[in-house]
Amino acid sequence: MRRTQVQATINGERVEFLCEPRQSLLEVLREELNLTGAKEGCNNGNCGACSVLLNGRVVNSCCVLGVELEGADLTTIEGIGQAGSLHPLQQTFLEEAALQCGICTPGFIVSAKALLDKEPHPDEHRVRWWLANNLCRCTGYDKIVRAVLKAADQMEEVKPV
Amino acid sequence: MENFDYVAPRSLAEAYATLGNGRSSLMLAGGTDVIVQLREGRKRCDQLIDLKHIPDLMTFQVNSDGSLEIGAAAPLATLYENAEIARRFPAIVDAATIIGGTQIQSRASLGGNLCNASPAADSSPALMALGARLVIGSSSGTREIAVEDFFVGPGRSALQPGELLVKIVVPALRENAGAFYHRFIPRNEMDIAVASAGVLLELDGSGQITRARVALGAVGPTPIMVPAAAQAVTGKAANADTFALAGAAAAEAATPITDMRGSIAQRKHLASVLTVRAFEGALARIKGDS
Amino acid sequence: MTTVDRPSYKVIGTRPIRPDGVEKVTGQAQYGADIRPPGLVYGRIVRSPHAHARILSIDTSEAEAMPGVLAVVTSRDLPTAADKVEELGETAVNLRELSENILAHDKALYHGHAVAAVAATSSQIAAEAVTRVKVTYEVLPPVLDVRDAMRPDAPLLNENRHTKAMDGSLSEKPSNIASVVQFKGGDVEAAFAAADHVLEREYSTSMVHQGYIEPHNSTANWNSDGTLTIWTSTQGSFVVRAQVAQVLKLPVSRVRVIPMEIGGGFGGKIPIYLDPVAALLSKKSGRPVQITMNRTEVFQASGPTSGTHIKVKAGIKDGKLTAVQATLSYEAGAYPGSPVGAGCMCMISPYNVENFDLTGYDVVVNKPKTSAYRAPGAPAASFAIESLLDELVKRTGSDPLEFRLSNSSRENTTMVTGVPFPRIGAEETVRAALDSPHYKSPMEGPNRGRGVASGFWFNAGLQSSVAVSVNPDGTVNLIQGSIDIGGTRASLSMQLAETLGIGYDDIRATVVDTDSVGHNDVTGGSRTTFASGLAVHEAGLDIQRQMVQRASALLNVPEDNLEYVGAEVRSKSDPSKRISFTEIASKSGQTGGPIVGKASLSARGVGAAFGTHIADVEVDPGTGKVTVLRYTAVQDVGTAIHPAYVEGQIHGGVAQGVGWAINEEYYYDEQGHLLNSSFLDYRMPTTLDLPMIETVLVEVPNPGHPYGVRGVGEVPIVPPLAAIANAVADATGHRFTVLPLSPRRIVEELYGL
Amino acid sequence: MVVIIIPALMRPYFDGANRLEVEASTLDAVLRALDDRSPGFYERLVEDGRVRPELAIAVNGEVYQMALHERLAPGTQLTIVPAIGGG
Repeated sequence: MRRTQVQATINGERVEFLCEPRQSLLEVLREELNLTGAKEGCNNGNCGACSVLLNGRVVNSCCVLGVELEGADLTTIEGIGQAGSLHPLQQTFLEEAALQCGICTPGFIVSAKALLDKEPHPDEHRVRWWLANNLCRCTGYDKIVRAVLKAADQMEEVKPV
Repeated sequence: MENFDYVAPRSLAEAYATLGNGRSSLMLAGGTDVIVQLREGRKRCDQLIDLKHIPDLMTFQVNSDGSLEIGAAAPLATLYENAEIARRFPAIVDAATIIGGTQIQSRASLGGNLCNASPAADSSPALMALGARLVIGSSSGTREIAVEDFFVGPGRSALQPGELLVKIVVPALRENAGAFYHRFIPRNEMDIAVASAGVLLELDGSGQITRARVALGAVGPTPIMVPAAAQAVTGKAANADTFALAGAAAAEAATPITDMRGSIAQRKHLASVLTVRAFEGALARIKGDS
Repeated sequence: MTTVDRPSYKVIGTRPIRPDGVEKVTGQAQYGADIRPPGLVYGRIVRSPHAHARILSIDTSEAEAMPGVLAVVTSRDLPTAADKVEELGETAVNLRELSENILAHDKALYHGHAVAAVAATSSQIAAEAVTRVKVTYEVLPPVLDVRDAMRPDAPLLNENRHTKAMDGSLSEKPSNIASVVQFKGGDVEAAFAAADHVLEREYSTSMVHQGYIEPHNSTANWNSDGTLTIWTSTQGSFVVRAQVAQVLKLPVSRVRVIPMEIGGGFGGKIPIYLDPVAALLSKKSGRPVQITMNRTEVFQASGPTSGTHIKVKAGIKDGKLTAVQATLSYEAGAYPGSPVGAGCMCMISPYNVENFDLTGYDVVVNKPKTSAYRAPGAPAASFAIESLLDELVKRTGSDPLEFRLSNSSRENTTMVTGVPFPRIGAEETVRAALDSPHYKSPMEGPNRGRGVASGFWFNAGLQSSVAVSVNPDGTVNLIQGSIDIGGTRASLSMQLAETLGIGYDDIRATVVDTDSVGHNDVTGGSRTTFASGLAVHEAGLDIQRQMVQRASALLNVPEDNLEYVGAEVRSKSDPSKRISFTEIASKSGQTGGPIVGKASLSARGVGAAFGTHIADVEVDPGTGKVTVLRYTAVQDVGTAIHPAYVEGQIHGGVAQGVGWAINEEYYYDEQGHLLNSSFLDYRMPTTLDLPMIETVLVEVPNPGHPYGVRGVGEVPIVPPLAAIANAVADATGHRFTVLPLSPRRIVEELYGL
Repeated sequence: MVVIIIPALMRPYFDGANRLEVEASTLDAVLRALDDRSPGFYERLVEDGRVRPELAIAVNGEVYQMALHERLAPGTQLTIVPAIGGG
């Protein structure tokens, strides 16, 4: 089996791993690197549960090959916040009850982070447009959209004037 | 998925050399189609050539004559985030912002969308209406063809072995001209076009239509130009009655199939509705209403 | 929020953060596919490409010879299952049919039916090995639609199946109609004859899927001591254990099921599909085996809910709904068991109707065996009756909500089963809908319309066990065996905190495996907050009693002079003699040992749920696309323990109902191939397809629960189908009777295409 | 005395009666009493020592897995209904 050596920065750390060219980034994260926060919901780019930030842009990791990571900078849900130092989005998802089963939650938080990193003041429609590639079947999106808008407000408040 | 080699050339020359090495190749730009096709066994290859490390394919520029050159693998998001493209070529933004969702647009490219050669691809009717041309390269040089001549059948393009799509050249819109692309999908995101229409509209000073181009998607084995719809409106006033003529011609020209995404009757009906609305959208752009 | 007779609570009604929340927002929570035992290998299922075919032979030799392939199994590896029915928790299962659905024996009955399975050292090799298992089929004509399947000349799925009546008698001729039920009261013919308005219509709905985002998965390890460990995503770990033990003929005590976090279920993760297969592969390979379905497999071969055909006739006299007659035919899928009985029983429950005659047919077709889906059977029945009533009431000139108010079921109204309702909040939901800002707002603009509909669901009780241990520092561990699918660790902790008078944060709730707590039925039927809540309350009372005993020794006050109030025990006669919960806890070692409260029960006192919804839509006259402009869901929730998650349940039910109404459907070709088995083409609502969903929580406490809890999760999916259809009728002037109200159907009907 | 409501499809066994009163303190005893009035009825409802799984017995309006030998309070109302599954 031909395995390629790949070097990348994942969640701020230099990482080296071996993978086959046919392995998706999602497979590599889950099966090789034990980063299981990105979830497989559809494996063809239609649900967003496997969202990660590749060089700052949100992508479906099921539609990226592991070998494409060479030299890249990757952020997964595991790199966004931890207990005790949650990202504002993680905090507002909890406060607003924006998750029920929680399987889509990492994808939503990663995707929403990409939005807020780029546009600190999205309106409701913009949030919905941005998150339209993330499916949730439990919440009807109501509380998710509210949590993202609330996080945007909070991040604005804590910014130095 | 069957295994394959991954190759990431750094220049076009290197890419052409790899293409010519006798092994079966597929191109990897955004990967949002090809990776899924490989996984599902719908395509196979000996080598997958990653085009994203070739600078020529990843950039775009507005030329001094106002035309736009887009590297075939440039991600859609980089296009629609560009203020100049948004101002000068809103019809490209129309297409680029609806191909997949945010995650897809971070990676997918116009070139990839064209080369996948789906009859329902969103970029095709938009670029066809705009009169875009494609620059195709190989180790023996380059050739240029009109976008509408690029599609041979469902999933099949005019690319020959050893060739790859290098860039898309979109001519500048004239004064008093506007273009508009839209599609119909049952949801508001995450669907393949049931039918789609792209329109270019040019008016003279009195508001008469001097030229039009009409392209339809998902109503035949390839996206199609509808010259009859353009002829039906040329020389007439840009109003609802005129646009209805184009709509009727579009429905007439459509040769759709019935599948899980739509029926023949629905698609012919939509060809008319979407063509009329695309004209209205183009007219609104000329008037500066949107 | 409308609140009726609600006591004041300290914790109940607040909105604390759920105990499992941080793990879930940081990606640390372990779902079924996240578990990686050492030595893990990967399993994959070989599936039938045909909807109906006899399996002539299966040649596994080529697959077995592949490097990296460790095991291949077929139905020959399953013990022979008896053709008998077992009660396994909430629903009964025919073991033989269960076994055949897990791995087809002699016939494949639907596209995607499992036929064999492989295990290999990587998921890539397993996927390749699947293509090397050679199955020879004799392809048979499929039957795909419920009405076609009921015709006397229809191809039979099972030549030995006869229609079973409620009294157990069987039809003479074999049939695809597996069973028939009937509910009858009064005299419908006389009532129709006397009615002012009578209308009859036929309605159809398509097979739809629950659409949970997490695919089914199972990881099994056949241990060297002959015991079996299974890690899986399920709504009921004990039901998985019971079914696996039955199918594999193992003693129940030798099977341990460890429930992982579950990524949605809605009823679809009650049956077992993968667990026995992973177990057999593990037994053969000597390695832990993980199988995960891909999305296509989930659509093809898990358990969606029935497509239906419903004929219904209703009569109104002097503004009263006097008679309803209906025939409901539900697709069961490949094996019997559609929810048609529940459909019949729910259909007219919102109304006080004297004369009724409802007949239900459970019909097998060459589609996957249906399983439960949120209020199983009720949404389609409700779509039919609520659409018909909308049309009928318009003829009387009444307001549709005023009509519902004057015909509403109330306490002591008799259901079609002959049983009277206890205290219910049906009319309260209608009244709140009438009073809502939404209903009072004008409906303006072209191509726009408003629709309303009501709905009912029973809710379930069933069995729950919990254990509560008090730690020396005064904190508490709540051990639950019912699966937490969307916040029950929070809702149970809150009820325990209320019972014990302690803080919510002092309680840590954990869902444990089947070896670690008594039996719990599935998290389904909207039962867990209610029934496990009852168990938690009882366990809390058990702790109160023990606290009083311990305090008696510590305070030197007789027990009968002590009472448990707040988080302390104090003397009734001398309130200065008191001792706190924490202090008693800290001294438990000196007063008799650990304090552990327990409760195991079969819950009684279920409170039924009613909802009334209002939908505003706009229909694009050119494309037929329906846009939901505004949506309000009013529901009697008993007591909202954690209002945010109650709202969330309502939001989710509405979202699924709107999807069912507008775009979702199983799309088969004539050969019975499922063509839209992806999230791209099975069109569930995205963020852009729904507005914010307004909720009105009406609280009519359930007298059968100490805190008034009613199940809330299921009923919100019942009204949306008709609410949307009625709104579309209002917007277009055209009555659509077939779901989904897809743009295709709307333009084709509106323009006669 | 326990009241049992007979579903439409079973009324022919009891001369069309839709409710019957019997003196019994368990479901098993109720069904045996019905069997006395309509011989063979018990076997129609009970299989392998339990109520046929396609059926359920509602006790005072509440549908649950009614065990044959659980005690019934006097005045209990029983109803034979199809089994229901929840999501």
